[in-house]
Amino acid sequence: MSLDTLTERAACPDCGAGVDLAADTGVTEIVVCPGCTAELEVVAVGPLTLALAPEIEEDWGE
Amino acid sequence: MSLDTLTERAACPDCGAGVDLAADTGVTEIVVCPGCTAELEVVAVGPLTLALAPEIEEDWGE
Amino acid sequence: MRASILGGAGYVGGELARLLLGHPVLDLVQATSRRHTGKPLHTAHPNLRGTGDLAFTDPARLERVDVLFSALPHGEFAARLGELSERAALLVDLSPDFRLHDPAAARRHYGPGAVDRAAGAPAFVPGLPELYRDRLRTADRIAVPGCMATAAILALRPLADAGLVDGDVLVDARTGSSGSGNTPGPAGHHPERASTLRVYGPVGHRHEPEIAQHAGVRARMTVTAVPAVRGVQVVAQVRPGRAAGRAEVWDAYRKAYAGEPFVRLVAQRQGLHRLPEPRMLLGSNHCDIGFDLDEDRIVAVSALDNLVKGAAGGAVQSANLAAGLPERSGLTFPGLHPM
Amino acid sequence: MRASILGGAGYVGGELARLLLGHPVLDLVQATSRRHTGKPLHTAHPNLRGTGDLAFTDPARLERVDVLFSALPHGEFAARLGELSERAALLVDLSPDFRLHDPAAARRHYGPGAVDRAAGAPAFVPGLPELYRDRLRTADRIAVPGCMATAAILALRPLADAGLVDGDVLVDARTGSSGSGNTPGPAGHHPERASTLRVYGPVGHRHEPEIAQHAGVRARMTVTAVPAVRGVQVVAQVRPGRAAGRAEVWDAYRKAYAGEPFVRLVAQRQGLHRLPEPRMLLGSNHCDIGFDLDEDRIVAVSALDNLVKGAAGGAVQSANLAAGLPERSGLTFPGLHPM
Amino acid sequence: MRASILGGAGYVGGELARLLLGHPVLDLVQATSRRHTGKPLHTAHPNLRGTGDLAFTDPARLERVDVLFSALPHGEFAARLGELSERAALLVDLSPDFRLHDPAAARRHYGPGAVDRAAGAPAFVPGLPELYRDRLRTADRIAVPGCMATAAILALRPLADAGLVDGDVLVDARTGSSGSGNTPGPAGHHPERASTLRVYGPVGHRHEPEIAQHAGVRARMTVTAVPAVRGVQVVAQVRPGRAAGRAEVWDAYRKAYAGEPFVRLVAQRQGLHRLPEPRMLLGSNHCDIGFDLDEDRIVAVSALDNLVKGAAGGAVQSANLAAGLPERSGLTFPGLHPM
Amino acid sequence: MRASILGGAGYVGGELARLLLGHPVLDLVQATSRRHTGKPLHTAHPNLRGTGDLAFTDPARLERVDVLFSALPHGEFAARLGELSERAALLVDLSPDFRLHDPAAARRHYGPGAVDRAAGAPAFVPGLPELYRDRLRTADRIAVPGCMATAAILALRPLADAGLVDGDVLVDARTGSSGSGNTPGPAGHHPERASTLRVYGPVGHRHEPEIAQHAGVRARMTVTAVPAVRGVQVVAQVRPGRAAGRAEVWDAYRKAYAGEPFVRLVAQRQGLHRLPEPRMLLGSNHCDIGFDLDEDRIVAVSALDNLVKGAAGGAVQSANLAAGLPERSGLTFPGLHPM
Ligand SMILES: NC(=O)c1ccc[n+]([C@@H]2O[C@H](COP(=O)([O-])OP(=O)(O)OC[C@H]3O[C@@H](n4cnc5c(N)ncnc54)[C@H](OP(=O)(O)O)[C@@H]3O)[C@@H](O)[C@H]2O)c1
Ligand SMILES: NC(=O)c1ccc[n+]([C@@H]2O[C@H](COP(=O)([O-])OP(=O)(O)OC[C@H]3O[C@@H](n4cnc5c(N)ncnc54)[C@H](OP(=O)(O)O)[C@@H]3O)[C@@H](O)[C@H]2O)c1
Ligand SMILES: NC(=O)c1ccc[n+]([C@@H]2O[C@H](COP(=O)([O-])OP(=O)(O)OC[C@H]3O[C@@H](n4cnc5c(N)ncnc54)[C@H](OP(=O)(O)O)[C@@H]3O)[C@@H](O)[C@H]2O)c1
Ligand SMILES: NC(=O)c1ccc[n+]([C@@H]2O[C@H](COP(=O)([O-])OP(=O)(O)OC[C@H]3O[C@@H](n4cnc5c(N)ncnc54)[C@H](OP(=O)(O)O)[C@@H]3O)[C@@H](O)[C@H]2O)c1
Ligand SMILES: [Zn+2]
Ligand SMILES: [Zn+2]
Repeated sequence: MSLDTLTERAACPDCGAGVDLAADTGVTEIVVCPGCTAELEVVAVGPLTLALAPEIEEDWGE
Repeated sequence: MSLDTLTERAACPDCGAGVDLAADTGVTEIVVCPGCTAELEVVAVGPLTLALAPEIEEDWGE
Repeated sequence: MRASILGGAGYVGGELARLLLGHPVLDLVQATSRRHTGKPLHTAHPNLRGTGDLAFTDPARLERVDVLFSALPHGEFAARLGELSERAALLVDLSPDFRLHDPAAARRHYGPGAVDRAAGAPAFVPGLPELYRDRLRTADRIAVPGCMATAAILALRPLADAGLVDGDVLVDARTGSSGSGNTPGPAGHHPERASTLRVYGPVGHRHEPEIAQHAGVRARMTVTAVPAVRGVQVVAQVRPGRAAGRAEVWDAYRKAYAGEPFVRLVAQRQGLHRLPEPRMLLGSNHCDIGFDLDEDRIVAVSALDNLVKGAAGGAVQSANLAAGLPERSGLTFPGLHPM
Repeated sequence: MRASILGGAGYVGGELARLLLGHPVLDLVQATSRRHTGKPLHTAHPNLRGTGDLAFTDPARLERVDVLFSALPHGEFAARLGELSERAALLVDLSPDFRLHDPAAARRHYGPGAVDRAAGAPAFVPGLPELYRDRLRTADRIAVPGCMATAAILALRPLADAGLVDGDVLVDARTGSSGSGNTPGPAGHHPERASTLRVYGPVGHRHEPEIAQHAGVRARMTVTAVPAVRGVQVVAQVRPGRAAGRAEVWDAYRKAYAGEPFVRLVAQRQGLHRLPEPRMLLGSNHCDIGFDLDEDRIVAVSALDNLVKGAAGGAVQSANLAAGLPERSGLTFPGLHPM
Repeated sequence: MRASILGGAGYVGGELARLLLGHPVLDLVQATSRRHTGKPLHTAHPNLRGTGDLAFTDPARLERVDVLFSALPHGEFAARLGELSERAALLVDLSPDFRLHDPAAARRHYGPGAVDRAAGAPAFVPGLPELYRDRLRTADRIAVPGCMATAAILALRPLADAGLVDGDVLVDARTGSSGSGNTPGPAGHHPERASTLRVYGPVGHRHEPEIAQHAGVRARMTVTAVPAVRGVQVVAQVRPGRAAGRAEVWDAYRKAYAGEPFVRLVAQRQGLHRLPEPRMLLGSNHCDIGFDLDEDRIVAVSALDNLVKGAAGGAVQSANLAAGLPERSGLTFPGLHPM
Repeated sequence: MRASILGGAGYVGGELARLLLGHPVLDLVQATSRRHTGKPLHTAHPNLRGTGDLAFTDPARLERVDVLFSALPHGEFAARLGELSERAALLVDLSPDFRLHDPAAARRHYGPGAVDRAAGAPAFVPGLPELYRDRLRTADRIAVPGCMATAAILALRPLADAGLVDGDVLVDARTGSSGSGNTPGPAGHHPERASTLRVYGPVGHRHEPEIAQHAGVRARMTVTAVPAVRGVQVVAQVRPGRAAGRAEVWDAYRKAYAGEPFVRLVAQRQGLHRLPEPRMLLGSNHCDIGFDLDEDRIVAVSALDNLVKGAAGGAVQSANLAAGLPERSGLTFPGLHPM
């Protein structure tokens, strides 16, 4: 993302890092947190709110 | 071994490559064949004769 | 006596089949599979080739038997409980359905549907003969605890009974891939799983409430998938809360397990085999238990085969008791070494 | 120079990414994935965490580059060939699509759709620098041979050239699980695959015609899945048809591979490491080749990493040649020991 | 009946101990070890913890028994034969000492000292019930064939008997690390051995003359150490010399092995388990045998556990016959899956 | 610049050789071995075949160099320190000789001879750039910490600095077999080691004082040998002593390791690769660090290759700093996946 694009900042719900997003980002878009590389979903705009992206439920063990 | 040293050439008993040895090489010396990297023992001089170096007998499997 | 297996094509089902086909009294008459209906058992379990003519049955066609073992994914046994009760005098469930009594824990780990099952759980005797032998002798419904839970409970309960557990216990559990059953998926894909040390359950594992329920201690588990197919090992870090010597800990375990046919104490200070590990237990119904300690910490270690003592073997041992048979019937294989 | 990877989330794609991210001249600008579009490369390839900011691209959004590597399941590259030709000056395909010239063999192993591809195959230079270095220097389309085929061809071609192959050759190939790609399935499920010696291709393997095409010998293959993630080993049983001594076989190989940057001859008669095996080649672009013999039989052995010399490494080596770069560029990792 | 084990602390000795401790008729009364004299069996064999009070005996203190099993390194049994003959009515040797009848072959593979042993070999009945059942019923001296030899002989003999072997047979054998016994050394050091595919016997293996002697074919072996502890697999490449169909090969094997308690035919064309592999045979006395073929080649595959059917199990099976016991006594463990 | 390796035929020595042969500035001029004097490097390190003509040197014939790396068993470097100081401007020791400052701890873990070495230890800068980068830039003597200690220190120090460690820390360490070097023995014999989960250090491990010295926390270690050749994983159980959220722990680690070339933070809540594990780090100089937590417990996990970041890589990274070279020189290999 180029620095002169109009951006808005939201906090990563996992690691607290600031995530910069284009001001026209829409709900359901997926972004990757630069702090922890979590996949985040935009769940609301005005103000921008992020949540951990839902994952296809796999049994990851046991 | 520098090229201007006086050398004698013997054949590797395994791969047939020529092995160059200093003319003063003595019996029981160990050299490595440049062709196959076998460890060779000088078993005779005049003419130079090489044999596969004896190995501590290990059970290499089974 | 006639016995059947519901979920006979799974990994636990296959181990039940192996044990029942070698059992001196219980006769395996049916093993169900939807995928393999009509095909011989060795289609799913190649080790059983040559053990007889049995073919898989449609799960809808269960005949009446003396003992029915159920090895279905969680929720399925509970959903069919009414019907299954008609099919057998003794029901032995290996799923988590009727293990937990605490509805909050059940909901947390298995979802809202598990709350009702928690209400039904007290009707099931836990399939853990070391703790509930007397109740098992008269049981008609048995729920076998989880594999890691079994290993942890057997290691911790004697310490708790001896007053040697102060506060939470940290339970480090290591598990092979067969613990996840036979459905392929990304986590079990060989190139990803073969050399893994995947800490897939760093906090909050669902066997924690089972340990609390049976050992009376609060276990904080961390679970790691290790490069093995079978086997569970538990390393429990216990603070005794007071000075405790080796002899006292030995006493606690000996008192708990004197005469137990399937618990062995392994706490040597010499040689290669000082503490329990699963590899020489594969196929065997033993749970090995040992420990070491320093001035204010007991490190308790236990190991078992998740498919045997942690599932099918524990189920057969429990069923033997309920059926009035010698407890070791069908369970005498000692394990292999080297392995 | 700009390079891209089609099929960047697969096992071959990941290895291409590793090599290109470390390449002194080729710059990785895109790697495609449908499943992971928009996510960082390390989502699929955890070793690449920290190597940069690249995220996977939708395969429909390929930009124009100098070199396009394609690592798709068979049939997919051919289906998109027209379009892809516009995307890059140099196309390097790692699938079987344009390997086989013989339409009958292509049909037999890859179905009727492969017949047309066989017709197009001569436009692709085989990505095997040891045999086709000069043609590769001017290539604009390259088709990299299969991993087992590469190992067998490099072991057999010098013997054939020296007149030391009489009749059919028996090729016993052993392969790790990464050779089957990253899609989970029953054959690759860890509990089934971990300790296997599965002879899954006793006769009629599809790499046979590749070996015939490049080594000029009729190979009769038997393929076994062995307990490994990476690595291929080939043991070829050759009848020389006449008395042949060690020195003569050494000469044949030395003549063929003098100066080759990625072929090493390993035929020792002492020590632990007498003949090639894959474990010390993992990650390296070497193919090790060796042999032993008795009075009327040569046993030739070769080994490589299926994802490197048998795929991504062979592709980069070939692309280096086509792009006029030093052949070893990006390929200097020597492998690890112990492993 | 009373039985003893000479070399009871080795890997074969441990497996004999496991089988005899579970045997319904043979009672293990002594197992010798020089290193562990006086210590319990589980010092060397941790799986046997809890099976009783037996401790290792000094090999000089053998009591008289009905059956003596000897599992010593080669040469040692022969050296003590006179003395040992006094110790037991039935001697069962698991070493190579009295296997080979051909003095030239014996010398070539075991040194000059083996020539005399070859002269004594005919007094020993080969411990291979599938071929020598009748002779075993009256035997007082038994020599059990080698593990790879057993696997190869059982795969090849029926083909030879059916006239389906033309010329030499190529025998590719794969073996786990327990085949080398329990003495540490560089070849068996874990970092070197763990991931190996070491072709340590490319030509001239010492099991070749055993195969010739019992199967009547000239076997040309290549042996590879594979990443496994237990298990042997043999892949034999046979030219039938004439057109042969699947049915004819099936017939040859069925005729040979109908009713055999420990040979199973595994030659499926569907599913994951088409041909024999060792992992589901570990601990079991089975030898699985299967094949596939094309127009002029039969690929025969067999598998067994080197320590059971390839050693201790074959010995007990043979001793059962010689002692007039049911052949399967003590040998009913079917193996595990998954593994 | 000229560099040498003392103990060049060991596992750490071999890894040093690999790194130096690929280093852009440091030239490997000698590697010593008593067993292999005069033989090419690949006799001990088969991966290095083809990397040049270097042969092992007698350790008595060390030439003067710029940097001398010493990888001898403990005690040996200290015994030769006077002489070695004449041989090189920069000495980098990988043994435990000059790691511990506390004489009591040194005596407890390495015997009475270690007390004097503890007195000399402050003259050595710890080879841990993440903590001592500035001191390393001017160092002439470097002592590289132990492999498990490195993994634990890097995981714990940031938590300690952030005031998130209350009381003792339980450190569960898992290690591959290469950590014990290349001398064969019973514990490393493949049949015993291959499938082990041997808790060989339940209490009192000698890396505990190293952790205390560098991380400022009291670590209580339990060490398990796991089925792997390379790799160390540490799972540390920390009580923060107060409420701590994910973001706070993230901050602690990010603050500590921002810009670190070889530390990666891996603490995902999705996908297969959530926490560090060694397999994708083999050959790489990374230490991956991650964590999860619940209300009153932080589970910190770290992983590295014991022979690279835990030994040879850490040594080269430190030497790069001391020699004024770019810190990543010779250390760019990223690791492999799948593995
Ligand atoms: N694996 C262990 O170590 C272990 C240990 C202790 C307890 N357990 C518990 O034991 C149970 C079985 O585990 P597992 O590992 O054997 O699993 P598994 O290998 O996945 O086998 C479960 C079998 O149940 C059958 N099945 C699934 N859904 C069914 C349905 N709705 N109706 C009828 N049959 C159905 C399937 O066979 P078809 O599709 O062919 O019908 C499947 O093979 C689980 O509840 C598990 O939690 C497992
Ligand atoms: N594995 C080896 O050892 C090896 C060696 C030599 C040659 N090869 C050849 O290399 C090719 C790739 O093998 P692999 O082992 O890397 O397979 P893989 O792991 O299955 O990866 C293939 C990748 O291609 C993508 N893909 C699949 N279908 C696609 C489509 N229709 N359009 C676009 N992308 C598609 C998939 O990613 P998304 O689903 O995320 O898009 C997938 O990850 C095959 O042709 C194989 O024969 C493999
Ligand atoms: N391993 C296999 O798969 C296999 C298969 C078929 C046949 N075999 C044959 O079976 C025999 C035993 O093999 P193994 O693998 O069990 O070997 P092993 O593990 O090395 O055991 C041999 C045992 O014999 C004892 N021993 C050695 N020399 C002796 C002597 N001079 N006098 C008395 N005892 C002695 C040793 O115990 P102490 O030092 O404690 O006395 C040792 O533990 C060999 O002849 C082998 O060829 C092995
Ligand atoms: N392995 C690891 O993961 C690791 C990690 C961190 C630190 N370390 C430390 O690094 C050092 C080396 O470990 P390693 O695993 O590489 O051990 P190793 O494989 O046993 O190698 C040590 C080498 O030193 C040589 N050597 C032994 N004694 C000697 C002497 N008196 N004089 C000269 N050379 C001698 C031996 O070679 P020759 O017999 O051929 O001379 C041997 O190969 C140890 O201090 C260890 O604690 C190891
Ligand atoms: Zn974040
Ligand atoms: Zn040579």
